[in-house]
Amino acid sequence: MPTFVYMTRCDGCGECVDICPSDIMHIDKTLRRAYNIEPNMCWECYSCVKACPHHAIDVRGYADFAPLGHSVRVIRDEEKGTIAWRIKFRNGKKDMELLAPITTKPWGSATPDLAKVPAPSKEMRDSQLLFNEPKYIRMDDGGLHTLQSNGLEIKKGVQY
Amino acid sequence: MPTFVYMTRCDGCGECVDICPSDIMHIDKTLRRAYNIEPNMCWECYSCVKACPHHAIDVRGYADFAPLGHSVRVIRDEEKGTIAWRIKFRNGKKDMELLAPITTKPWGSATPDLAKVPAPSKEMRDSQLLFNEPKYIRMDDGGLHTLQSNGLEIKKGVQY
Amino acid sequence: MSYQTIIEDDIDILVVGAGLGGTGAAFEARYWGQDKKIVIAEKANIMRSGAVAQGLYAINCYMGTRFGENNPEDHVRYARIDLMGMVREDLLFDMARHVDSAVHNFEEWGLPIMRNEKKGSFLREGRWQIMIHGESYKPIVAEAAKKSADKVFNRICVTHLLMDESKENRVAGAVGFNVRTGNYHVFKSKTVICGAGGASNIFKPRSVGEGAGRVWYAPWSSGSAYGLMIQAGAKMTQMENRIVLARFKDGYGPVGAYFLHLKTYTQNAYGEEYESKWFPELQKMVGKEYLDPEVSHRTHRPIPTCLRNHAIISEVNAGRGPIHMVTMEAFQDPHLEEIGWHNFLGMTVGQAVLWAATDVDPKYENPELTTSEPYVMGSHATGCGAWVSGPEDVSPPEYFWGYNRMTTVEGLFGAGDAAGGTPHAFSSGSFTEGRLAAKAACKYIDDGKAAGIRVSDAQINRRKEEIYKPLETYSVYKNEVVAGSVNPNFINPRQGLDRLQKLMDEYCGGFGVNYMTNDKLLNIGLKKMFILGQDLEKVAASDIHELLRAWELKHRFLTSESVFQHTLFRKETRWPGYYYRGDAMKLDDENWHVLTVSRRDPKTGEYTMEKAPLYHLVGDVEKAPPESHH
Amino acid sequence: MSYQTIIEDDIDILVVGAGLGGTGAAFEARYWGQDKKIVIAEKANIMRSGAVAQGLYAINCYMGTRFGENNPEDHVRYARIDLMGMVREDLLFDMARHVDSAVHNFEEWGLPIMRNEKKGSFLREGRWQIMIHGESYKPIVAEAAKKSADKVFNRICVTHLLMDESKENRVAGAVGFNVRTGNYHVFKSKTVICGAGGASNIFKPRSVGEGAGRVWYAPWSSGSAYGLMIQAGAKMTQMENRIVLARFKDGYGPVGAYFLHLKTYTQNAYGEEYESKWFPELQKMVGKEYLDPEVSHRTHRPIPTCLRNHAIISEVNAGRGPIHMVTMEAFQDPHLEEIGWHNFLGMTVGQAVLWAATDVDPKYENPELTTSEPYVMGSHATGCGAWVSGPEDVSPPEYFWGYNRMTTVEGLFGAGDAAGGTPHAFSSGSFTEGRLAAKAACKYIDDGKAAGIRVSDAQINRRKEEIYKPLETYSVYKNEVVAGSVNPNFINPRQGLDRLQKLMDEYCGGFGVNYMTNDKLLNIGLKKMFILGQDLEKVAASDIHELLRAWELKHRFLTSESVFQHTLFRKETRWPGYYYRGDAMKLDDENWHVLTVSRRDPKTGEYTMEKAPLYHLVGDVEKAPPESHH
Ligand SMILES: Cc1cc2c(cc1C)N(S(=O)(=O)O)[C@@H]1C(=O)NC(=O)N=C1N2C[C@H](O)[C@H](O)[C@H](O)COP(=O)(O)OP(=O)(O)OC[C@H]1O[C@@H](n2cnc3c(N)ncnc32)[C@H](O)[C@@H]1O
Ligand SMILES: Cc1cc2c(cc1C)N(S(=O)(=O)O)[C@@H]1C(=O)NC(=O)N=C1N2C[C@H](O)[C@H](O)[C@H](O)COP(=O)(O)OP(=O)(O)OC[C@H]1O[C@@H](n2cnc3c(N)ncnc32)[C@H](O)[C@@H]1O
Ligand SMILES: Nc1ncnc2c1ncn2[C@@H]1O[C@H](COP(=O)(O)O)[C@@H](O)[C@H]1O
Ligand SMILES: Nc1ncnc2c1ncn2[C@@H]1O[C@H](COP(=O)(O)O)[C@@H](O)[C@H]1O
Ligand SMILES: Nc1ncnc2c1ncn2[C@@H]1O[C@H](COP(=O)(O)O)[C@@H](O)[C@H]1O
Ligand code: SF4
Ligand code: SF4
Ligand code: SF4
Ligand code: SF4
Ligand code: NA
Repeated sequence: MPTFVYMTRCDGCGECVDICPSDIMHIDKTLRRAYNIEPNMCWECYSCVKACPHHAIDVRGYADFAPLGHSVRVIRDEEKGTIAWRIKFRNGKKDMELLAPITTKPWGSATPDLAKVPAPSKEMRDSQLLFNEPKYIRMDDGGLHTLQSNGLEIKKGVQY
Repeated sequence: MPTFVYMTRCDGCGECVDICPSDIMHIDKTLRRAYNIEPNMCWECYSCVKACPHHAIDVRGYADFAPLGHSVRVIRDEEKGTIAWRIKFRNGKKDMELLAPITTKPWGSATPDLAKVPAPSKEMRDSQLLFNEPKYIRMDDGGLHTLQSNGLEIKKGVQY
Repeated sequence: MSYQTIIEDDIDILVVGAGLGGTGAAFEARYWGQDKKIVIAEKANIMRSGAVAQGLYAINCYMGTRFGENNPEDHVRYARIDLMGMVREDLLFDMARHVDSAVHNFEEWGLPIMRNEKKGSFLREGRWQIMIHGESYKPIVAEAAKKSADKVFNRICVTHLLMDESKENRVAGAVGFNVRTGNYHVFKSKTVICGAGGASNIFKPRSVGEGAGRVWYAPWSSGSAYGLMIQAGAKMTQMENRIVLARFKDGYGPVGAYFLHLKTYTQNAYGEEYESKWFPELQKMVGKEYLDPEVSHRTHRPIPTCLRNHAIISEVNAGRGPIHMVTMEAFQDPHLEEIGWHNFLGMTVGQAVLWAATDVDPKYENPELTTSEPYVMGSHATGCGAWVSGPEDVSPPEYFWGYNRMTTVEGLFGAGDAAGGTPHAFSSGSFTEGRLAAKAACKYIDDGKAAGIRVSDAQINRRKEEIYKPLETYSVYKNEVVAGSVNPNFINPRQGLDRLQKLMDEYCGGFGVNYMTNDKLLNIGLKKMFILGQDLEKVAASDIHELLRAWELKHRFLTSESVFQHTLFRKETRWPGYYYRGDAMKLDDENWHVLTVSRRDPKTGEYTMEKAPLYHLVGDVEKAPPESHH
Repeated sequence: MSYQTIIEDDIDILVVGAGLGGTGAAFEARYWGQDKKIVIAEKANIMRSGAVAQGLYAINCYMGTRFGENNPEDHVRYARIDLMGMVREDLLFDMARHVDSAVHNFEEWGLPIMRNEKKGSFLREGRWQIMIHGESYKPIVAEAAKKSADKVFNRICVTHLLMDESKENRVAGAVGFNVRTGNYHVFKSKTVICGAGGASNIFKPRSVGEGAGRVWYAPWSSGSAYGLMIQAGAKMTQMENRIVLARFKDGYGPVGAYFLHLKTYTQNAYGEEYESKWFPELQKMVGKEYLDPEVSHRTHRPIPTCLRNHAIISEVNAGRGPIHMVTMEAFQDPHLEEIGWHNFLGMTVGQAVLWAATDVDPKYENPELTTSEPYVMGSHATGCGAWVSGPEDVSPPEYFWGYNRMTTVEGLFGAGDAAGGTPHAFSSGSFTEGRLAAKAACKYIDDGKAAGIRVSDAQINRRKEEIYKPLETYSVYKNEVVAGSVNPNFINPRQGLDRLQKLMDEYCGGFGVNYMTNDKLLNIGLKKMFILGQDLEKVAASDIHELLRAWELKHRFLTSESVFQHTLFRKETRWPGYYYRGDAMKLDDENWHVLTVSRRDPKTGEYTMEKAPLYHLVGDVEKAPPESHH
């Protein structure tokens, strides 16, 4: 399902070019609009589709196994924190709308700035702990799991 | 081993376009010279190579299995009635020249004009014979082979 | 769509596709129809068109009756066992009794045939094959055809046959377009001899990318013979009998001369003979009647080609590949070494290129073999093609309806790959079949069978619209998207071909699934074919060249659908090594000692399948086996 | 070649490739190196780069120690049996004891993780997997990394690591070019954490044409992690351990949620259970220690992924394909049906597109499964990657050289797919490995190990020339021919990739040969690889985009060569269902209960192979198997 770009919707803003992980959305020099320069390297990841402010990009299933006449469209909304899909079957018998959350927090608000958290102590540095540990590791069992804490031994060779 | 055309040798005469069985030698509109428009439909049949009056066409092995650096060149000469090949290995260790006849007669001289040979008799028409038969069929055995002449019978079903 | 319509009228014999069969037909037609109008419509240029475009280094069907070598019935026996019994022996016998005269004509026209200096006979490669310097095989036979024809239309891709509107099921000519000018060509003709050849590129090839051109059969073998005839409602036979070739890896250079003349042989990766190991089990699968290595060893009975494939496939699957051709012995003889190279230069130059590119010198290294993707054709060790009438003096009633090599559509004849049930015809036999068809076509006309043919302008215009639709589709929709090859409204011919090949490979027994299929896979595949058929209505062509590819694709599609239907119908594994029906892994003579015959209803597209009886004309054992011929 | 050289100096931590491993590294580095200079060099845009670009619907590695679900050692045991014993248990244990904290961080950042309402714990898909609404998984972790990094260089294709010239075998940064501007970027750094990911597109894909993009792992997974590290002389481990995935046919949609959460199951074309049938014979091949269906039935011990593949492959080869996933039962529940679709939309949209296009409604039809072409990566059910040091408190001496996740090149660390011997890390484990590497890298610097690094202009300039050579090659030779893609002086990146894939498929056990190889095939393949390596010196790029493809190809090539060497070295069939060594069709614990370790000499290109001891840290049987988790 490589992407294609509707001529009348694209304004050449370049958002798709900016995001495509495969570097295959390029701006046509003459038309000043985007298109997929290498469909056989398109993963149908929809990154560009989701990013296009004009909904100018759509996909049609890979010609070597997907017949024409289907549709899978999407609206991703960071403000609402949702993604809305619509799947239409080729034979018209199925038309599904599916909605999912993409985040539980206002977009981008909840990642910490580690330059500003209290610096780790020497003890922590010498331990096996990482940031925010032991917060989420089950400490009531006696600290970070180690060979010793878990009664383990490491042995060489065939051991089943 | 799809074909390619050396820029400096081609004069755009179109002989290759005229002969290619795959319809893939085309003249570039701007350069007015020939090139292979669809290498993955090239059979490396050398028809164009043999036909080019300027030896402007060469081949390089299909990139998906043939390394670069070899050469198989040819000169076909209808007047001499010969074809001369030269095969050079990639590693330079083998360099072969091979010559073969392409005809035993002055080119094009020996095919009959059947509009002008004596018309077949009614008897011939009613027989199973073709033109120039029984000339080359072994008649001393009693005419064209038939079931009867060869003591054969045709039987239905499983017969080993 | 400003293309002109060019009508060629009053044709008696229209030859569609002038390969080996078509040139034979055009040539011979003039003899029996000295006043008749004979026209050739050819997709490429007849001087280098068809499977023999680059030449051949051997003529693989020659009896040598003149030199006392073989009788036609010997060849029938050979072809029959090689095809596991499933052949039209009437057609084979007929071809075999005439084939030598074709070969002797070729020699007269200048084709350099090698001689056995001692015997004075032609130099044998094997029992049936003779060696030639055949680089110009095709131009030589084309010259002959050209002299016989009133007109040769090169670069006409014939897309459809015209049908008579006054009598059901009678042919009336053909239509197509000129691949250079784009013009629409209408050929109104009393008879049509279809020589449009077999089909490559139907199953996914082992090669990828650029190398996809390096198919065994020519990439331009578009299955048009089948596509045209199926579309017209002609019955087809043995379309399940696709062929898999054991060939030099990647280059697909032929092995016949190596095996038979150079006396090279194969071994597995570990230098071991492997073939015999697989035979006991295989014998259980197919029966002793078809595989009896001991008898084969003692007599001239060959081990069927498919069964030799089976041994290769099995050995490779068992992890002891690659299979090597042992050339290092033969190639120590400089004369044999030269023959080994000439053999490729004469018919598969690409193999020479490949060895040069990969530094494979077969004198010091045993090259690899492989088994190819399957091909659909009817003149090598396989007999796909139209269900045609045999000759009056040989054929039983079920095989005879008046005119030799006439299909079940009146006035429509087939030769070479187009004619079914006649394997091992090869180049010479195909040419011969063309000649037989031409004589019969003249007779058909002379008998008044073509009287009163009517073709309406409506039919002509409907076809025209159909033909150019891919160009129309392209121009209507191309600007909906910015650029590139992805469009929601159409597919291009390459995309369609990719889909077809993948589908055939996966569901119909291609190399990618070890040639395995079964009823379930076939039924899924047929469903997908149905949808692909609908998408082919939306195939788009950006120019005339792509229009050519579009129609080739449509012909390949029709061929493939027929292969599917036939493969599903024959519920047995008749040719292990060509393909396997996983749900019926044995040869089953009780139910399937028959020929399969299909018809696609041109109006509905529905298939009807039937079994046709198998007639045998010779016993299993030769009366007086001739001496060794090499 | 008028591209600017842009030098970024004084970097402490350079993260090459910010996928899941790289974002984990960049994020965590800031904590342990609050004053350090942390820089990301990323080929694409970190917001949507790497394997998780389109999202994930599950986090496949989560212990749930917080909810009393699993202990790290349980996961070690799981990964070990799944990989037929061949894992780095020190690394696995270390990853497992930290992974939960990564997941809980994700939740804190806004990643919607589903909850088991009853238990209050995360909703389990299977014992190790939890379900998420992960469409924005990648942008969320990228935000975290971005906040930690001093600079993020998007669209830098890193081509080589820089090496210190004052001390042998010490890293000094990396170089690459900007895929937009073409500029040459030099990153001088004390440490490099390589998170450049695994490799798709190394073996010939089942798909053809356009569909070649529909690989399981992302098409942009260019094996750069391996290419960069191998080139620098880092030791690699388990590179033979490529993975074959059982997936929904064509779309390659994941099956985990279907099997584990939706409780769908498989059957053959005839509706039969087929798996158990193949186990007795398979048990003889691998030993009861690795396959004991009875024990697996009774306990939590899984049937190894490769062995499940083996059953599919065998059943299909036996002619009873296709294998179907029985969805028709589960999908009657509308809630489960919705999950089934969401599962694709969250991580493999193409599968949804395919079903919509082919009218496959899994509620009324059981879709087909297939086994994929092989992939080379190190975080799914496979452990390819660099030979890295383990953590101080767990690793035995052979596995420990001072800094966690440091490769055998000083200052060069690996995480995620880059680190070998740690399968079943998945997204969360890869992120965790990045964190571990970052902490260790900070320590390495703080310990003064990076002192006195020297990089000459000569090194920088030599790499620059090397990097742009494909553009140069193109401009020198393009006008020698009229037009088109065929040139006698160079190949383009696609042509090179086609060659590589075909070669890997045919000689190294791809799908096209049923995953079969042997010593002979591998040795032939290596010869062909050597020549391909020479041709890659002649790869040409017509523009910057093609230059990107050229370098991806070179990285894939280096990865592939390593796979060849490793596969040849391990003379046993350790993972039937991933690949078979035809010359050693059994698992051989006597000789091969070891990890394979290779090093490519950066100067000569020669490979050295060695066996490394295998240490186990947990017994085979769980002490107190937890309750069922679904
Ligand atoms: C490709 C190939 C073929 C052979 C071999 C090796 C190789 C590598 N070998 S070995 O393997 O054993 O080595 C042989 C050999 O050595 N000796 C031999 O006698 N025959 C061999 N063949 C087989 C013969 O070639 C074959 O039997 C005959 O050519 C069959 O003759 P025919 O059925 O006429 O097919 P054709 O391909 O020659 O001609 C078809 C023509 O139709 C044209 N055409 C097609 N579609 C058309 C359309 N839509 N409209 C108009 N024209 C349209 C074509 O252009 C062509 O002219
Ligand atoms: C593709 C895919 C992956 C998964 C799954 C399904 C599918 C369809 N499944 S399921 O199958 O089980 O369904 C998983 C799942 O559901 N749950 C899960 O946790 N993980 C799954 N994975 C696995 C994980 O994704 C995987 O384990 C991790 O992503 C591995 O992380 P890492 O090793 O960091 O690789 P990466 O691909 O994320 O990142 C690589 C980065 O490097 C960049 N890069 C590459 N080359 C570079 C170069 N030369 N220069 C500069 N940068 C350069 C890349 O752009 C990228 O950013
Ligand atoms: N129900 C829907 N769910 C998800 N996306 C939709 C839906 N309807 C429309 N879209 C998106 O909205 C954009 C405009 O849609 P349309 O107007 O249908 O072309 C397209 O990019 C679609 O992706
Ligand atoms: N091993 C073999 N034994 C007998 N006949 C063969 C063998 N190989 C090829 N032939 C025949 O030689 C001719 C050319 O073969 P090929 O080159 O394989 O198409 C055909 O008639 C084949 O049937
Ligand atoms: N049949 C199965 N039995 C056990 N675990 C499975 C099965 N299928 C998938 N998994 C696991 O589920 C997760 C996701 O699987 P997949 O979607 O196949 O990548 C991985 O952890 C797999 O190992
Ligand atoms: S993001 Fe949309 S509008 Fe912008 S260039 Fe791409 S396709 Fe055009
Ligand atoms: S779908 Fe993904 S790979 Fe394809 S063009 Fe869009 S962003 Fe690129
Ligand atoms: S035949 Fe030769 S000179 Fe003439 S157009 Fe072709 S390549 Fe050019
Ligand atoms: S080698 Fe043959 S197929 Fe290829 S371009 Fe020349 S004539 Fe055409
Ligand atoms: Na790993």
